[in-house]
This record gives sequence, structure tokens and C-alpha cells, in this order.
Amino acid sequence: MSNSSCPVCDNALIAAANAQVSELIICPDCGSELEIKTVNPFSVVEAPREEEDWGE
Amino acid sequence: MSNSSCPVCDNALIAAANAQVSELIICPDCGSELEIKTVNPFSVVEAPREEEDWGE
Amino acid sequence: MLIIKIGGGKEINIRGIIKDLSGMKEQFIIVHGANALRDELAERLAISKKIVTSVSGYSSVYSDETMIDLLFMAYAGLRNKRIVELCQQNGINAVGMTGVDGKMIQGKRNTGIRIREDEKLKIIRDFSGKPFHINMELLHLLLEHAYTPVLTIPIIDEQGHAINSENDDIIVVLQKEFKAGTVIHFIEAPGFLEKSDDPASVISHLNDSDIALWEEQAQGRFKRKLHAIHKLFENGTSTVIIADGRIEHPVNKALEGYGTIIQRSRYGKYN
Amino acid sequence: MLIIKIGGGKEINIRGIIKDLSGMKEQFIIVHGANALRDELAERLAISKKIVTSVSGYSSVYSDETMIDLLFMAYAGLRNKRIVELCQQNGINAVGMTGVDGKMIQGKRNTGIRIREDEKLKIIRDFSGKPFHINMELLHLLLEHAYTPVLTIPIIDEQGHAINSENDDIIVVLQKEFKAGTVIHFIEAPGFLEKSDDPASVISHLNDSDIALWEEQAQGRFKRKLHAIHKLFENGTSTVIIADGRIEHPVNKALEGYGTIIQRSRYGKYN
Repeated sequence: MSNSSCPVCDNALIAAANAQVSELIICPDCGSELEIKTVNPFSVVEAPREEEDWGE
Repeated sequence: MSNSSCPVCDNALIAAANAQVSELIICPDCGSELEIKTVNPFSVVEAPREEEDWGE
Repeated sequence: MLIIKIGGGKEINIRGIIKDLSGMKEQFIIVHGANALRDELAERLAISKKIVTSVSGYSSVYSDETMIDLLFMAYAGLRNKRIVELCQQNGINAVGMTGVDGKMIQGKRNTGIRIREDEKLKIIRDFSGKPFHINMELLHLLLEHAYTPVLTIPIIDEQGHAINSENDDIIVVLQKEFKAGTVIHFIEAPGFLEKSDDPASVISHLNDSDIALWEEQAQGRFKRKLHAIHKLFENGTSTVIIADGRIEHPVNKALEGYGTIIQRSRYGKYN
Repeated sequence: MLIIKIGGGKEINIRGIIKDLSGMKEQFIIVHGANALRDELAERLAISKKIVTSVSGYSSVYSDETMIDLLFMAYAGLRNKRIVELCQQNGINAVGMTGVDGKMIQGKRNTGIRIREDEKLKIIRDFSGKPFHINMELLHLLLEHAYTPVLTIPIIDEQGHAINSENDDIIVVLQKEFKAGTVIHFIEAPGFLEKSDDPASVISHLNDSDIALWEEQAQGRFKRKLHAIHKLFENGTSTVIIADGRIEHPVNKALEGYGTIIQRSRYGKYN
């Protein structure tokens, strides 16, 4: 399993077995919403704020 | 056979057996170039002057 | 100033609309769709259209690069230029533009749509977004020189990408900057119908607060349409007409009161 | 003022051309083709292209209503707007237009092409013709407000119909009204070749009288291209560059002298 760290609180993150690109996950430590960018190597970014009203 | 007349010299014109729409014919009397518009009934108009240079 | 929205349905009588417009004294801008043409072209080119439904219940077309190509061919190309051609044949000196031309309609790319896929919450991005600014300098330049703008998607985002957007949202931004008194939408129905399957159930008059109520109960695309109309009134429109674009004289009939006339209620919250 | 003609071939490096143009100080107008896109679209839509050869030896595409739809989708839609989009991404505030928009390029419909069919001399008419006037007011309006015009067919005839035309003829009329000093044609070859199958046989310099001689021996489309270049010089162009549009920096290389430079001969008949 590949590791990464939360861009908000730097906490270590381990990719779940069925992790998928574009998946939204929650940092178990600080609760930030993160977006999986790549699975191998495992990398995440903070997910963009939800649009104030609905998507396009 | 359907008849018509030359729009230039008014001479009587008889449609040839295999006359076709858009065909260019020459008035046997005045030599004008005529365009067959319809075959049944047979109708002709004077053909447009040839473009000064080549077609499009 | 009048804003004319020509829907993209197959049965819209564009010839009739343009003929009527040629008799108009008041200046107008045309915004048009082409969804029927786009879908037909997609089918003929064996391009399958992907619909995504966001977790908050709104469904929309997933606009990848191929979809933007389709918009360029169907909206910006075939539909826009056939409307411009018809205008020219009726004495209306039209100029067709997308939002990309001269940055006519500037928008912000969607940060992403949250969807559920393989039981996972995911975020997907495409070439779509919302308009927020019109290049009024260019629009006025055309209008002042007696050209009639005929506008359509795509619009342009902050990085200069062509992005898909909703024509109804474009009209909201256009109306906000133009203060157009009347907006006429030509659709493939006699107007708003009490019962969607009964053409005779046209509601002839509504006011803006009715629209707000309707919006709460509506779903999907119709919810979005009502929301856009609601915003028009927030930005100062006085009249929105939802009229039948299929009949012989769509514009004349609309101005004679056929279809659904939506007006600002005298005691609405915006006065 | 520079006129940039971007050929419609598949291998033309549009991205490279636009990138180079973004560094240009001199003002320019882009005219572009899209024949490869048109043919690909026609094939995918199972539309067969009809070529007619007039009795005087010139072959051309027969432009019926369906062909004009194809031009709107391929030239006016996809190609034009992707070029405009690329310009916007490179800091060039482009506005894409056909000749129909604002009557930008006005032409005269062909009275008919004389062809031989079933051993008969026939006259056939289609939606094609020759440009004779540019709406200079609209063009200057755009240029003076720092917009870069990106023009393409169709053009508009006397009755307001969209008609097919040759981009080379459009450039002749454009140059005549603009007195542009230099015209650069980007094609899918290193320039004019002594031997058409030998890319190394580029002719680096020619003058306008050479062109007149070449024209007499040439056939079909190439004869027409030479005739158009010949006319450019008659209307006052000083330099025509035929340059390779496929390489990495097509514009920079052309201006550095790569390709075929055709200049007015000091003792030509026009001085």
C-alpha cells in the first residue's frame, strides 16, 4: 500500500485497497475533504469547496 | 413531343426525345444558347452569359 | 432592448421567428440553443452523450473535449450561421458569435461535480461552467453600428478554454448588464402548462412570486429553468414571455399575449 | 498589416502558428480553411462529396445545401472556433466570423457551371460564387478595438444566401481593400517544389512574372492557386510567402526566409 499525507494537517494517509482516482475521502484526523489525484503513487489534494448552488 | 419557343427570336422549338433538364441547346434559328428548364411541359430560358473566367 | 431566446428544439419555426423580428422597431439580441441538432449530430457521429447527476439532484451533460467539438459544430456552426443567414435574408444585419469570440461571454469553470459512482463519492471535472460577465464594449460596438448579435455557447473560462454553459444562465447575466425590459423564450410548447401533457392547460399569466413557489416543487432541468427566470426578475426584468416557437408567427403572437406572460408582482419583494 | 492564410490540411500545426503570432507586433488578419475536417466529417456522416469539372478544365466541389451545412459545421464551427480559442489562450483577442456574419465577405453567386454529362452540354447551379467586396467598416471596427478577425467561408451572395468560395479568392479581395504588404500561406509542404514529390526541391525565391509563366502550364486547383497569387501582385502586394505550416515555428521560420518567397520583380509590368 502506498502512503501520502493530508495537505491540511500533514497527517499520514494510507490508500484504501479500492481507492480510485477522483474519489473524495475525509482525512481521519482533521476531517478535511480530500480528492485522490493518483493511486500509484498515492497522492491527494484538498477537494474544491462545494459550489454555492448546484453543479452545472 | 412538347413544344416551346425561343425566348430570343420566338422561333418554335420542339423538345428532342432525350432532352434533359439543365441541358444547353442552341436555337436553330437565331443561334442563342438556351437552357432547358422543364421537359414536360417543355420550357427553355436564355442561358446565362459564360463567366468571364473559369467557373467556381 | 429585447432579448429573444430561441430554443434548440427541432420543431422551432426559426424562419417564422426571424420574419417577425424583421418587422420589429425595438432593438433586440438573439440567444439560441441547438440541443436537437447536437443530439442528432452526436448520433450520426456515434458519439454517446454522458449525463451526470450531481449528488444534489441536478443532471447535466458531461462536457468533455468531444462534446465541445459538437457544440462548435452544432451550436456555433450550423445553427448559429443558419440563423444569421436567415436574418440577412430578412434585412437583419446579424453577426453570430459564441462566448469565446472576443471574450463575449466570460465564465468560471466548474470546480467539479460531486457524483456517486461504484458506491463512492467522486468529483469529476469537465469543460463546463457558469457565465458571470458579458463583454459589453463589444456588444455595444455591434449594436451601435446596427449589427444584431446572435449569441450562443460555448462561453470562455478564465484560462481561455471554451466551456459548455446553460443559455438560460447567459440570459440572466445578459439581462443584468443590459436591463432588458422583456425577455421572450421560444419553446416547443404553448407556454407553461398546468398539466404537462395537456397543451390546452396554458397558464396565461403568472407573477414572479408564483415562479419562486413553483421552483421549490420542480425537479432537474425545469427547476433550473424556473431558477433562471426567478433571477431575471431579481435583476430587474419586468416581463418574461414563455411562447410557442412552433407556430406561424411566434413573435407577433407572443407580443399579442399568447403563451405565458410572467410579470413582476406589484408588491413582490424586489420593489 | 499582414494576412495569414492557414491551410485546411490535417497536419497544419495551428498551435505553433498561433503561438508565433502571439509575439507579433504587426497587426494581422487570419483566413483559414478546413478541407481535411470537412472531408472527415462528410465521411463520418456518409455524405459523398461531388466534384464537378467545368468544360474549361477547372474542377471544384459541387456545393449543394448539405455541403453548405458541412462548411458551417467544419469551417465556421469547429475549425474557426478552435482557432479563436487557441488565440484567446495566447493573448490574442480573436473574433471568428464567416462572410455571412455582418455581410463581412460579399460575393456574386455563380450563374452556372458548364459541364459535360451523358454526352450533353449542361449548366448546373449550386451555392458557390466569387467574393468581390469586404465589409471594411466592420473589419476596421474590430481592428481598431484590438480584436483580431479570424475569417472563413461561407461568404454571402446578393440574395443573402451562404455560398461556398475559395479562400484564395477571398485573400485577393481582402488584400486589394487592405493593401496588406505581406501575405503568408501556410500549407502542408516546405514551399513551392521544383519536383512535387521531392521536398528538398523547394524554390526559395520567385518573382511575380515567374508566377504568371507557371500559371500557363499548371492545371486544375494549382492553376487556380497561382492565378490568385498572380492577382495579389496585380493589387499591390509586395511579398507572398508560401511556408510550411507543419513545422514547430511556422510563422517565425517563414519570416526568417524559410519556404518560397515571391516578390514583385523590379521591372514587372505593374510598376
